[in-house]
Amino acid sequence: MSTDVNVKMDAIPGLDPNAMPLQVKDLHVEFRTRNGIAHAVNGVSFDLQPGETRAILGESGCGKSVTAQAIMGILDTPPGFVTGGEILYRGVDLLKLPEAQRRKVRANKIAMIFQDALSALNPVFTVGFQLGELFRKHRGMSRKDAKARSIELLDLVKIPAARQRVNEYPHQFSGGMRQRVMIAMALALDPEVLIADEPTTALDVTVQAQIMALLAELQRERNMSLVLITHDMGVVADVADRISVMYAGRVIEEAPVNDIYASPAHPYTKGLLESIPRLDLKGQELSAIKGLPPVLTNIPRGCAFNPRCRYAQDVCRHDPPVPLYQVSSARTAACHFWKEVKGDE
Amino acid sequence: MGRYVIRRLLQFIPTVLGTMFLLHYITSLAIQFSGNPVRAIFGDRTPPPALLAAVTERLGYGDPCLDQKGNPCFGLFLDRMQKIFSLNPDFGVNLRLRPVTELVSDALPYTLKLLVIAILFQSIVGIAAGVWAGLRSGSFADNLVKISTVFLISVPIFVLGLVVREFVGVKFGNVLRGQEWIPEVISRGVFSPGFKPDYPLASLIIPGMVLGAVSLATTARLTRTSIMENLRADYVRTARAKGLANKRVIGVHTLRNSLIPVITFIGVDIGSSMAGAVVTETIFNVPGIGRLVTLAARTGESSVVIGVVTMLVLVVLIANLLVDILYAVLDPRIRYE
Amino acid sequence: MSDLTSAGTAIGGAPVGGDGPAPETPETGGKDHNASLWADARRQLVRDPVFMLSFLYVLVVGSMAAFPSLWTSQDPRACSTDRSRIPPSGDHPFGFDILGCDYYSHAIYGARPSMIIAIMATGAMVLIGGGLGLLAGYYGGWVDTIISRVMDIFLSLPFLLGAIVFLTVIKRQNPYTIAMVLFLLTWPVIARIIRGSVISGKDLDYVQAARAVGAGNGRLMFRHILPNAIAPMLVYATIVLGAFVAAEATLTFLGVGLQPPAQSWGIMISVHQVYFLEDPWLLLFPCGLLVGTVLSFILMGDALRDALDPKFR
Amino acid sequence: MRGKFLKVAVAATATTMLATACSGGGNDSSDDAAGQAGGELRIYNAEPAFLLPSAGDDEPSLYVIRQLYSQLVKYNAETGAPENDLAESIESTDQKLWTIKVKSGYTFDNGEPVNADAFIRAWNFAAYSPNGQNNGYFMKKIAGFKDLQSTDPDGDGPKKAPEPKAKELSGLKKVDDLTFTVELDTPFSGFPTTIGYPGFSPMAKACVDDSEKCNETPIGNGRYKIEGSWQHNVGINLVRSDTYKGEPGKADKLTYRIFADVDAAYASFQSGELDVMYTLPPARYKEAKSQYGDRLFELAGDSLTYVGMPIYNDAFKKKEIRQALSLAIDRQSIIDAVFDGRQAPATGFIAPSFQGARENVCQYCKKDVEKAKALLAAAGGWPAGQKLTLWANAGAGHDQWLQAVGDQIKAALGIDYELKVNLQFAQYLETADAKKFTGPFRLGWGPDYPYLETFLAPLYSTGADSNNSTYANPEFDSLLTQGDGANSIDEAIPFYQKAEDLILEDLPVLPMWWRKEAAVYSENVDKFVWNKVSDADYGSISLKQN
Repeated sequence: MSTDVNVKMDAIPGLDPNAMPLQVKDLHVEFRTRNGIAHAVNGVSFDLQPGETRAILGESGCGKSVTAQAIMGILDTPPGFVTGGEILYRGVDLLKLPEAQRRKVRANKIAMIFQDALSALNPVFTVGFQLGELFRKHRGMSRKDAKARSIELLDLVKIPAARQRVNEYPHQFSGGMRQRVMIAMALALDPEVLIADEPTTALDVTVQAQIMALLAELQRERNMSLVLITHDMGVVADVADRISVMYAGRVIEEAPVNDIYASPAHPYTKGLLESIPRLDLKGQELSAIKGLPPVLTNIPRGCAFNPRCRYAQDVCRHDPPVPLYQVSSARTAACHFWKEVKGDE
Repeated sequence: MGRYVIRRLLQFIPTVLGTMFLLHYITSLAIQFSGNPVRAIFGDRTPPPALLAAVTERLGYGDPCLDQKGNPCFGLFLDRMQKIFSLNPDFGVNLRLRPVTELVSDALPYTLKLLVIAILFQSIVGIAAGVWAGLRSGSFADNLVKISTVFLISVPIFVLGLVVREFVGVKFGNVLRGQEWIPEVISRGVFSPGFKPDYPLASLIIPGMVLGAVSLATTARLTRTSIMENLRADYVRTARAKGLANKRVIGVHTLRNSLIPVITFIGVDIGSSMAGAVVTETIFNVPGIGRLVTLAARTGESSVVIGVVTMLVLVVLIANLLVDILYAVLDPRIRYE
Repeated sequence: MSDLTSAGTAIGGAPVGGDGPAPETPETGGKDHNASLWADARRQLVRDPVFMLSFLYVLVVGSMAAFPSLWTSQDPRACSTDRSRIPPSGDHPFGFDILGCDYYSHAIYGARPSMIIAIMATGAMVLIGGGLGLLAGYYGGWVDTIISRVMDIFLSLPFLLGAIVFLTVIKRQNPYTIAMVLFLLTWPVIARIIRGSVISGKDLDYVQAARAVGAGNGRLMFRHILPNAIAPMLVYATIVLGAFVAAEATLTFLGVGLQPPAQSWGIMISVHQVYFLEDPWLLLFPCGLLVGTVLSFILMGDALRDALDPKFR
Repeated sequence: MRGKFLKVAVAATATTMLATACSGGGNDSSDDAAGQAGGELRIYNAEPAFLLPSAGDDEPSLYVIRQLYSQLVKYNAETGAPENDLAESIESTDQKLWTIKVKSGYTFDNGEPVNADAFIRAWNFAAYSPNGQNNGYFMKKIAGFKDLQSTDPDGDGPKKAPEPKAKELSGLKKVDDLTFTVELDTPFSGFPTTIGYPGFSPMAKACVDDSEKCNETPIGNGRYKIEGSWQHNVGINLVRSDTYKGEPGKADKLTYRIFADVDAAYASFQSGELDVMYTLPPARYKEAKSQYGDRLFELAGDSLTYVGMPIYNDAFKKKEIRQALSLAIDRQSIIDAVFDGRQAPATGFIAPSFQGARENVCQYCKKDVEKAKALLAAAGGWPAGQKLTLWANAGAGHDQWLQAVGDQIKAALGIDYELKVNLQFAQYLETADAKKFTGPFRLGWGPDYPYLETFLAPLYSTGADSNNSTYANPEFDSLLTQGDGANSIDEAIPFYQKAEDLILEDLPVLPMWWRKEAAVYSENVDKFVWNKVSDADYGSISLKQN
């Protein structure tokens, strides 16, 4: 295992160092279950510039985690299958790479942080083992060197007494500390793209802020691109550059962060924003979105959001699905009535 | 860790004593209700009462409490405990006046060999089949393993044993024995229809496999479900996200976790395997513990039954204790509870 | 089969290690969840051909046990040594056994003791074992200590050895005593399952909530905690029914089970096993019935487990 | 497992019988042309109870002990006639005081001489009850036996039995180094035929001093000696003894393999791992017959299975009831169905191979439903609604045939039956001793010595130990006494036959069948020898030499 992985990477045909670090085009993922086919992702597209932070926003079950897993190539197959689209890393379609080469992309170029660090870390191995494994398998380091690097990493993510804690097991860490271990693990091999899947959801509010600050700091230092997957609009506002809002496996609105907050162009985005309690609107009734998200085996025709939408008209209830309307040069929305929605504010 | 072991040890003591008393009480009741087992030695011939009394006395069945139905015979129990937990453990003698410790030490090596073979067979084949099926959930391999293991569990072990002895040991073995080029250790040892002193290990292989068969099925099923559950675990996904080779994801991150319940099962199963030896040893004529205890139970030699079963239970309990400790070693979550 | 306790372990999924880790907590709690779980499970089971076939088989065997006269008009005790071991023919599809009794009617009547033993032992095991497990898990402390140690004592007796010891002592070997012995040796397994579920269920939010609004111990146990424990128990009980049917045969083979002239599959097998080279059908018919029953129960248990365990959706 | 020993058909007559004569051979096996020496004979055996001759009384023990020890008398393989072996002569004038001369020059494996002391020592050891030797039972005809038994003063099993009055049998007296006398309590014409039983073997002093060790590593005086020691449950290896002065054994080695299950053993035999099996699993009999043909050896045996009648129970007091029950049973049909023909229906009370046995003397042992019904009616019928309870001990396979008996009685006489077959042997025998059977009960009987008296006195004489049916008939008792005191066996036999006639009419037990011996041997065996009295005689079996 002493091969230098980076050398190999350059050997990937068609690799263009100047291309965008990540570009997703019309991605489709479905799950073949006993109860029918669940269309989890239905044509998601987005791209990511170097150093950029893109937030993917949506309720649970909207397909955002599945998208992340598809990018990483860690979908459970079966039942999950990528049925269409492209995932380009520096111009190379990862979906077409043989597994051995694709594996080298993981953690080296694109790394991922999971939501629940307790279950995402293997309970029967020490933290040091799980960190060091990356250096040993990808960089061919000895156990001793790998351990030294692990300690450095734990220092980097500001875990106190790293030298002792490196020999401990995940369940001996607190929630926040465990998430720091996850971050350390993701950063270990200096990836260009980091995908963070709800990195703070399982944490206390105060700890959440610390973790987000840490992430932001590390991203700045290393000029990484970050895909931040979350359902929490509050988290997004501070760190994201651009936002993709997902609903029922589709991106229904895509825009720079400030534009969205200022004037959402899709009723769903609007509903999400309105459900954030705001101090300045104290006393007013919180307007949450009515109803439940659709079952993925049975997505409504036309616009998937139509049963819950206050703007919905007949045109929304029939196929074909709503196209993406170009709202401005840098933003799109999938709503026939985006103008009304936007102007409504 | 230390505290954990101590706690388990403390729980161990009342269990051992309780189990031994239970056995003592059962065998005492047996004598109280069904009479002096010594009488059976003489068979159809009615012995002179004096001779009967003399033999009864020598065998330790003379205690008057054994004539009172329902009497728990605490005194006798204390006597027995003192003898068992002395420097020279004394578990009593059988009707032929051989000490139970000697009977057991004669028989134990065979049963142990049988058990080792059974456990090796059960773990190697069972885990391999379970992993194979678990990794290919829903495939032909999976269904094959699923169906064959359920079938194996459903067939009574004595039927399995008889069929194997007649068809593998006798019929197939005779074919092999007709071939000059096959080494004797295979044709006369491994494929012998039962235990053979000339090939003390080779001739135990097939009986051991029969003994391990049921547990093998259970092991395979357990491994399969465990692998399937763990493959969905978040940390396996993490391992993949780390760009590790599939071999390592399965071999290190999945297997280690999946095997914890399997190893625990195999450990706990030693007890039932020993009991399963009762059947296997009879069919394959292995002079081990199982055969000993069945014969003793049939003739009502309570001193042997209580002695052997007590020793077996001690073995089982110690095995369980070791398994618990092993469990703690394997799964750090237990250790720091 | 020889090891009921372990069969349950494997099939139940989680290890039954008493002092092992507490089982994973159910994903969500509450009665609504339970209701939909059962409805889902039922729907899934009805569509599962393996389950339905097994269920049908068990129904057939059950009706043999309950109403043997539906299946045969022959008297299994009308025997004549003149007809010893006559092979199967049209009127007598299973032929005659060595005493010249009609083998088919023997097989039909033989279903009853096997089923009675299995049902009684499982029933007692679920009620008493489950009850003790509930008490131990719910109250904890010294109640748990005592019950757990008693469980250890009974579990430390390997199943077959324990059965041999008990049955040689009892001597009256009828379905009731055999059921009792099976129960005595296996109740701790179910008690452990329930105890584990109860311990993990006790701390669930909705249970705490119910406690906070002043629900009594009885109500907490039976309305809030027990429902969560029922699924694993049901799965285990189904499988154990099969294991008990097989256990009857094994005990009979070892000479401590039912005795002739009682009729049971175990007796049919153990009496005729010596003839299996000469007249294999004498062994084949009872073995087939027995294996089919055990197989059906296990497959039903498997299907139930898959249907009831959210992890397997 | 019941002792089975000698079954002499002919016991020599007169007071000076067995004088010298044909010791050391006379039968074919001594003819060198017929069988060469050498090779290893692999033998099936079950685990013996004891290898001590004073204790071993079951088949597996005896089959080993017979090769390790020789006795005063041996039996001719073909005729069963007793021949002097270690005895120079055995003489008596009154059938009560016997003088026995031992041949000189014989030694034990450890070098001790086989002399008068060796016998007196062994017999005393066996008879002394605190030693708990099973074969002490056989010494009971010798004067003074009772004094060696500890008596139970309070009759309910004391904690410690008192010491017996004496340690030595008063009836045994040493005359000189090689001569001793045996005095019996009562005259017994059959005494010389009994002492070929291994229970009467001599024992070395070292053996009696440490009997436990001698049990594991026997110190014998026979054709073979033990190699190593007894490997319990695994095997026993014997090698030919160089020091034995008599006719040596044929095979160089006798290797006994021990099996707990006869089916497992048969599987081994089929795989060519055994040369001799002295018994067969009943269900494999037909198969063995077709497969091994003339290598299957069969001989009518002398083990009786009978159904005892609890005469102490009112329902069985009338002999017509007992006769009716006996007439309802078709013995041959049960034998064919359950035993594959491996038994011979009983037509009398004395084993057919015994001297003095008569064929077809039992008029109630053939199925005759009409006669049975008539007799039952004459006795006043069977109480309506009462079930006939048939008893057998558990776990020995007796339930099968007993069920068939019940079926036949039910079919013939309309008496419904139930089986009581759940008692373990010990408890079953206690029930027998306590006379608590409520219906016909299964028991068996094998001869204690090859003399027809053994089928009569212990079972049916008033108050005899094994008289489980409590039959009491003074006429029967007096006929037996007359037989015992007769001057010769020939003179004794008519008395015994008259006694048999009485029980043939009264039927205190229903004789069922005699076991047929069936043995198989492998192709390695050159000449198979089966002793008519002592059964498998492994030392005389020769192997093919290549």
